[in-house]
Amino acid sequence: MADEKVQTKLLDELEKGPWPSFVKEIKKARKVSPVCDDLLGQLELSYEEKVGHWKHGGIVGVMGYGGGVIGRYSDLPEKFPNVAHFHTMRINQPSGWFYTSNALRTLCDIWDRHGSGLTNMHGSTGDIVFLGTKTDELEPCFKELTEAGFDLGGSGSCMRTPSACVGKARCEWACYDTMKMCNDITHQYQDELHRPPFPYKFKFKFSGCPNDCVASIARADLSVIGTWKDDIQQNDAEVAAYAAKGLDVQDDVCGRCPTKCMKWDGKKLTINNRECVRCMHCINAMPKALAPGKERGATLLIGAKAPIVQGALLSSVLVPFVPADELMDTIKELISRVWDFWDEYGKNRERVGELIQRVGMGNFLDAIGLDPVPEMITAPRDNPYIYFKDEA
Amino acid sequence: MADEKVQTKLLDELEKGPWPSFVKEIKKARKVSPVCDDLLGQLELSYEEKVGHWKHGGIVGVMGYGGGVIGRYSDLPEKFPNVAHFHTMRINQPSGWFYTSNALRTLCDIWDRHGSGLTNMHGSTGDIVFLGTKTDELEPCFKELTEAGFDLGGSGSCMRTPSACVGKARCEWACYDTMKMCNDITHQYQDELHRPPFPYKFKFKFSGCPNDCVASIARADLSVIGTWKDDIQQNDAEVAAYAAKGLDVQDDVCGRCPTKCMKWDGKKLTINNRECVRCMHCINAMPKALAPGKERGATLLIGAKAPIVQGALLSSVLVPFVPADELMDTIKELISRVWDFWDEYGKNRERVGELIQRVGMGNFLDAIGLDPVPEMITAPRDNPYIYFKDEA
Amino acid sequence: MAAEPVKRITDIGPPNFEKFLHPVIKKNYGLWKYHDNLAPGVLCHVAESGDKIFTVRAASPRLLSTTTIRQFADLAEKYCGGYLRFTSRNNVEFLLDNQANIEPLKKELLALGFPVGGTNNAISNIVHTQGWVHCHSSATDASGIVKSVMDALCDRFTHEDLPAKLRIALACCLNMCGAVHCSDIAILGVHRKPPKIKHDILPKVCEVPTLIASCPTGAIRPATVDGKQSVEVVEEQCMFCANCYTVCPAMPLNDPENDGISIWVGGKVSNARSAPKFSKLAIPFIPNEPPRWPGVVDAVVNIVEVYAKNAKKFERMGEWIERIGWPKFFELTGIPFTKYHIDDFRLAGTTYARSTHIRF
Amino acid sequence: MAAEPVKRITDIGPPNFEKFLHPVIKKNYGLWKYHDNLAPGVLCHVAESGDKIFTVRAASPRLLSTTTIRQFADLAEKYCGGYLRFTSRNNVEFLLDNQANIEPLKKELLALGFPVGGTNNAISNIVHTQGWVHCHSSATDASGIVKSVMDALCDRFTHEDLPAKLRIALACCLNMCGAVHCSDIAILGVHRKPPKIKHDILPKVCEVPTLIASCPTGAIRPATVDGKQSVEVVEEQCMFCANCYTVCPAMPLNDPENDGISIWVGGKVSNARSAPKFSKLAIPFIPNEPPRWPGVVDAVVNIVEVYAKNAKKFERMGEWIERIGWPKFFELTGIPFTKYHIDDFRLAGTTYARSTHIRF
Ligand code: SRM
Ligand code: SRM
Ligand code: SRM
Ligand code: SRM
Ligand code: SF4
Ligand code: SF4
Ligand code: SF4
Ligand code: SF4
Ligand code: SF4
Ligand code: SF4
Ligand code: SF4
Ligand code: SF4
Repeated sequence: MADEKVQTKLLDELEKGPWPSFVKEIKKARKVSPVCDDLLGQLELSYEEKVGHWKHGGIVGVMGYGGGVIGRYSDLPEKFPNVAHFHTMRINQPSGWFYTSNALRTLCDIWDRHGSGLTNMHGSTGDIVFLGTKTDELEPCFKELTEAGFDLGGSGSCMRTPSACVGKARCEWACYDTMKMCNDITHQYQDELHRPPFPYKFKFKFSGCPNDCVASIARADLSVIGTWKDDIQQNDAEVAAYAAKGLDVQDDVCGRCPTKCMKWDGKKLTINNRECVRCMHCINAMPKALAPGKERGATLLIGAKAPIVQGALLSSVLVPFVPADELMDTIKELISRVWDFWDEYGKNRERVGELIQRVGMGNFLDAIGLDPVPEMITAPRDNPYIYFKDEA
Repeated sequence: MADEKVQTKLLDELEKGPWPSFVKEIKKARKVSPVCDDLLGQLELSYEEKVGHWKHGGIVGVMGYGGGVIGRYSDLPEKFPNVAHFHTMRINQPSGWFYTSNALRTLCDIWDRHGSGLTNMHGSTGDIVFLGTKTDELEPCFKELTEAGFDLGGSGSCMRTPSACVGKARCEWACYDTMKMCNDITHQYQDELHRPPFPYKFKFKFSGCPNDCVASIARADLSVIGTWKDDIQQNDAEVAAYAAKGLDVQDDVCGRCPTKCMKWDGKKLTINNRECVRCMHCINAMPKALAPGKERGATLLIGAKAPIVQGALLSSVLVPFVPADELMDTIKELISRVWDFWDEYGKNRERVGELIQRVGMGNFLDAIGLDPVPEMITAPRDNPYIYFKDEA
Repeated sequence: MAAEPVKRITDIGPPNFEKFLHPVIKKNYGLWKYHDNLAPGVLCHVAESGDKIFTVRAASPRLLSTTTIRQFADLAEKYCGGYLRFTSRNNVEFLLDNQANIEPLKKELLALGFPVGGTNNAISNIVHTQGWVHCHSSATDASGIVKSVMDALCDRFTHEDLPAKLRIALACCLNMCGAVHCSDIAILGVHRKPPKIKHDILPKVCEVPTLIASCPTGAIRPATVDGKQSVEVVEEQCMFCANCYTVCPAMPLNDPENDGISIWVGGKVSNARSAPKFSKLAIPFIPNEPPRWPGVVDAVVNIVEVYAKNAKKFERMGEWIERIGWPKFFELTGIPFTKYHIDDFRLAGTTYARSTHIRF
Repeated sequence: MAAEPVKRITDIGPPNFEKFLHPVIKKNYGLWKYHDNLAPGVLCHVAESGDKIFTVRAASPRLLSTTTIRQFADLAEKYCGGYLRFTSRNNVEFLLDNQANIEPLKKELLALGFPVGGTNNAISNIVHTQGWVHCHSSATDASGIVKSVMDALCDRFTHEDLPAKLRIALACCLNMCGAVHCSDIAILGVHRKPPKIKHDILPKVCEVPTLIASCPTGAIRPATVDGKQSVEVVEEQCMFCANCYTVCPAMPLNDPENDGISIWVGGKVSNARSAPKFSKLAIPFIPNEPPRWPGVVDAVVNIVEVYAKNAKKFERMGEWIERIGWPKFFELTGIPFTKYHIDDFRLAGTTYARSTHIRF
């Protein structure tokens, strides 16, 4: 039903208002591809019936890859034949989502030739999402993409497309080079990205400091979050300038420090750096006056995931501090041990965070050969159920 | 082996030092009863061998009661015949552990006639513990006790001996009459105390204020903790006097208030009572200057217990506030519903706190007919697994 | 055939980001000193060298046509030497070395319908998912709700006057593709009816043992229906998570009248001040009300406004609620507290109030 | 026979406390105004009426002979009109209306070997349990350890110069009869070997299904041994809780060389300042060393002294540790951190450090 004049009475309501409209976007793409009409038609129907009209996925992909494409089929193929197939392709974004206008045009041109003309910039894992194409367009589209220097991202039980905050490219607080690390790790593990080898998905996210602008602690199986070991860099004149401009240094900076390790006497700020937990608050509040220390690196945390099945997890501390220049080697070394253990002991559809909960952090550390340190926990056990071993 | 000259080389070490010695106590009781020699003998053996010598209990008691006596037998009856039986009797203490010298003497006389002459003043549930007698002394001892106005406490799957802090008898902070409440509840439920009717034990403890001097929140299935609803009573002159005497009102009082709802300008203390969580700290720090408000009552909390089996529990809020004069009726009404539900649904050896965890607080509240209020929780659920019911 | 695989390019990974960096960024990479917020949506980063890079951030519906992407490319060429990026919350950022270009660029963006803002203590873009546009699993739409909510909150995007950052996320089912579980406000699609089992296709399309194992509450049991091997669901044990549907297409939960939306509040990701937190249930259920979703919009706006009025400076939603206490949150927002708010899953006991710290 | 039950007195409950109250207490019941700490172990409560009641608190070994109780009665008669009480931590309190009697009473108490103290910021009596004196279940003794530890800490009982109250408790097995799970310092008897099953008596004395159900980790399985129905224990799954032994005498865990003591810290009961807290593992294992238990004594004294030196005023053990962080606690006390400290039971995940808040 490639009818240009598809009725979208309900969806039209979503063209109103100040926020940019996805309905307008779909309508704009009509001139690229007739599938947009059927998409609008089916979506309008969903809006009328209050129910989706997509079928449970099917396995489609490009040759030799086990992921990167999400198969999708309409449950009303007769009514909306152009979206009978409506697969998405996940294209691995460049680190930090930086582009030139040329690169974007190249992507647009490829997609106009092979797909709906609709995208997500970007998917929540970080990929460029090409939204909607047919099975037989996958391979030709992939060919053009790789020729233009782009490759697919992940889906299924593989390493998923890593992502990174803007980091050193435009942020004064980056404690290691997030974008390079993201790029290098992605290249390092191309096989794991494209050919699902694991019990389930595995995500990396790289944030340059504890502000965690890619939400890595909530959404990555391995969260790499920049931090520092020495003292906060402090410029007293600039502190005074903030105070002069009206910042309430006592209440809004010192008063909100989680460890209350700062003192402000009205003139001079004193930080007890041994008590500081590197939360970033004071630095965020006075970016001209304070900055992370010079001995920089990252904390490695493991195991975040969404709630299905046993409840959501945030990542937890695996290595409190790795100096920036040892980061790549340390991650490579550790991740191979983690993946080995997970491969061997992980159940089907068990994320690494769930595995750790199941076998216990202590056993997990034994298995990957890491010494326990108190930084890994908020408090020691409060139950007396200790599995004493003979060595004890 | 009633040898007066039993060798206690190791135990003798425990007669040294400034702290009162339990070994001296046992030796003092030798003149009361020969069992003390065998007790010393067996204990010395335990000290040599580093292992206890008591057998797993057996059911003994007084006629018509299902509890109040803990059966105990030596595993070396030939060697220590006088402690072949060595049962303890739990005698229900008077509220607040108040005695006259006469009452104590009466108890001592009875126990010297029927037992070892050894006691615990008191057991950790609160009972007077008569430590060590033979099966055939139980009934005569019980007879003398009841004639003297004393009765047994609890053991087994019954209501256990309730206990109370000193409360209004000697504490200015008591927000309800703990000792009377303890006494009245104990008398109210004599049957439940003496004839185990439940899936497991059930403990009441009564504290007059949030300082919780009987550890009720950690050790009682129903914890009744005094609190108040209106403003803290404040005497500004006395606050100033504390400051003058050197108390750092800013750091040590205001600075340690959990909600930071107090302001001290060097002269006047201002409390934002709507933010106050009745923690007692400021009152504890300045007892002459501050006191709980006048609208007094208690918070009811439910479910504390030791770790076996699923981990220790602290009691959790069941009713945020019950005015002091409604307390007895409210407890009676609620407890009958709680016990009914527990009787019906509790598994064998399942404390009420564990039952609530198993069925869910929401269902438990439904069952006992109490409306959910946000004071019952520290935060709403963070998992999306909601058992929607049709009424929703 | 034999030659094919050799020529085919695979496993090249993403293009190296370096070739997409603005020259000022390349030169000052890792050498930034501080930044300033020049206006809502406008940042200025200053390098040790004294160089400056200006950023103009504009809203994006995320679902973008190639037409619009080319418009962004045009603007980048006109004002930014062709350099631009997208953010982790799907906004588009134009990178300028010439401060004078900021205003003209902003003007063109606004004319094209792309508000500038989202920085500092604004409400930034809503991180969201596919909904009825692409996913089979959704209990609600995604883009339409986002559009409706952000229409109502657009001023909060173009102004930075909230007490702190406020992050909203949406996921259309419990799989939660997005940071929904750690957002200041999370909008989450939920089912309320157990799977309607398609006994006819089930044995063909699903492995029964895997299906049974998939249920976190053990609600699924083997059963023989019309002589065929299938399963049954113990309805009282089902909490509508749809994990069974994820592993087995014969277990759909969709239900037009019973699907809808729940609202969660107080989560955060950053380590600033307090540790990261999960979002907690505020409103268990709002019906699906396309096309403009008034129930959800009102609920979100109400929470935002109550927060804006009551929180102190630098207090994120969750930090504010922890300060005032959840009873007060329910009181101030007028949201009713129900038994659904009380956790009954695996860690439920850890949320029971185990102290007498109560405000009256 | 028929007459017997009528005459027999039962269910009379405890005597009413009122008849044991000092006249000054009776008169001012519920009318107290404030209190003063006159000296360690000496309290003065002042009533609205101006009346005063003085309290002298003395240490007790809890295990008391009737001889000693009669001595207390004598003293009470001599100085207190016969009125005395015991506290929730098993100290004895003499109640006086005549301030002049305080010193003579103290002198007599000291002469008899009962130190006066335990009030205010002192270490009060150790709440403890039966140990080898009366319980079959114990992994260690109780009274002997209490005596040894309090000998070493007696000055902390008779002085009030700690930052805050410090409560020590001891339980001789995991049943934890006492507030061990919520104490500033807890001394806990532990086993380290699985039950040694007495197959010969097991079928006679235990119900196998109940026994199997009693194990929290599911380590117990039915087994046939020498043709008889019995059970076996999967040793790797046993964490030595002894719950099986509680329900079945044929499952003893006692083992002279492998039983011993663990030390737990930072718990509290009161709601003052922070909410009540559980004690957390500090030292997984110290061997049983009768008669003077030097390992336990040293460990406890060390923790007390480090706390005394480092905590701020009004900071309980757990509040101090939370302020400085657990890594610092282990560093300052010199206690090694091991994998045993990391929880692996039901709520283990809630103790993993899920933020980057780290001190270096
Ligand atoms: C496209 C995307 C949503 C979006 O609109 O942005 C997406 C879409 C789907 N996700 Fe997701 N997930 C997407 C990011 C996420 C994230 C966020 C992230 O990666 O930062 C999460 C939460 C973090 C995490 O991994 O836990 C996420 C957690 C899930 C889950 C739950 C996994 C879990 O362990 O709890 C599932 C269910 C599953 O894997 O079976 C899932 C499954 C799915 C499936 C494949 C549906 C399914 O059941 O098979 C969805 C396909 C939708 C479609 O038709 O296009 N998706 N998914 C995101 C990927 C785009 C990209 O590559 O950039
Ligand atoms: C005597 C006493 C210890 C003491 O020296 O003070 C004691 C002694 C025993 N307790 Fe207890 N408990 C005593 C107070 C407690 C307390 C503290 C309290 O009541 O405030 C607790 C922790 C709070 C609680 O109830 O959870 C306590 C938690 C246990 C448990 C674990 C119960 C649980 O649900 O986790 C058991 C095991 C059981 O019930 O099977 C237990 C079992 C026992 C047994 C009966 C041993 C057994 O397995 O059968 C002990 C008998 C020892 C003996 O031979 O004399 N005892 N028990 C206390 C009772 C004296 C009294 O009546 O005043
Ligand atoms: C561009 C971006 C990174 C990127 O690689 O794309 C970014 C960039 C900056 N973030 Fe961010 N953050 C970005 C997503 C995030 C996220 C992730 C998210 O929202 O999903 C977080 C965690 C949010 C959370 O906690 O839920 C995040 C938490 C922060 C914080 C901590 C705020 C707090 O008080 O909790 C700061 C510090 C501040 O704002 O004071 C920060 C500060 C900054 C600074 C000021 C850093 C700098 O010096 O350049 C940047 C400008 C912020 C602004 O908007 O005013 N950024 N920032 C992301 C912009 C998203 C957007 O379009 O709005
Ligand atoms: C006599 C006794 C009640 C009784 O009915 O027996 C009692 C009596 C008083 N307590 Fe208590 N408490 C008594 C056990 C407790 C307990 C229970 C326990 O230790 O097992 C607690 C909870 C302990 C915990 O949190 O682990 C307790 C926590 C408090 C607190 C809160 C301390 C804190 O900062 O956490 C106060 C307030 C204070 O001391 O500032 C307090 C204050 C008081 C006051 C000052 C109340 C008053 O105005 O009379 C009494 C004199 C205290 C003193 O020792 O200086 N009482 N007090 C108990 C004496 C036990 C002993 O012999 O040492
Ligand atoms: S995570 Fe830190 S380093 Fe990265 S962009 Fe955000 S503030 Fe900058
Ligand atoms: S970074 Fe955070 S913890 Fe450290 S001094 Fe600043 S506000 Fe305090
Ligand atoms: S709990 Fe409160 S009322 Fe009772 S004795 Fe302790 S301080 Fe006094
Ligand atoms: S009682 Fe506690 S919460 Fe209330 S004002 Fe005093 S210190 Fe603050
Ligand atoms: S949240 Fe659920 S419905 Fe939405 S895209 Fe993810 S899997 Fe699909
Ligand atoms: S929806 Fe979830 S709880 Fe219900 S049957 Fe399916 S898997 Fe089980
Ligand atoms: S703690 Fe254990 S060993 Fe000690 S008295 Fe209680 S049950 Fe017996
Ligand atoms: S000691 Fe505990 S864990 Fe070990 S077998 Fe017995 S009940 Fe199970």
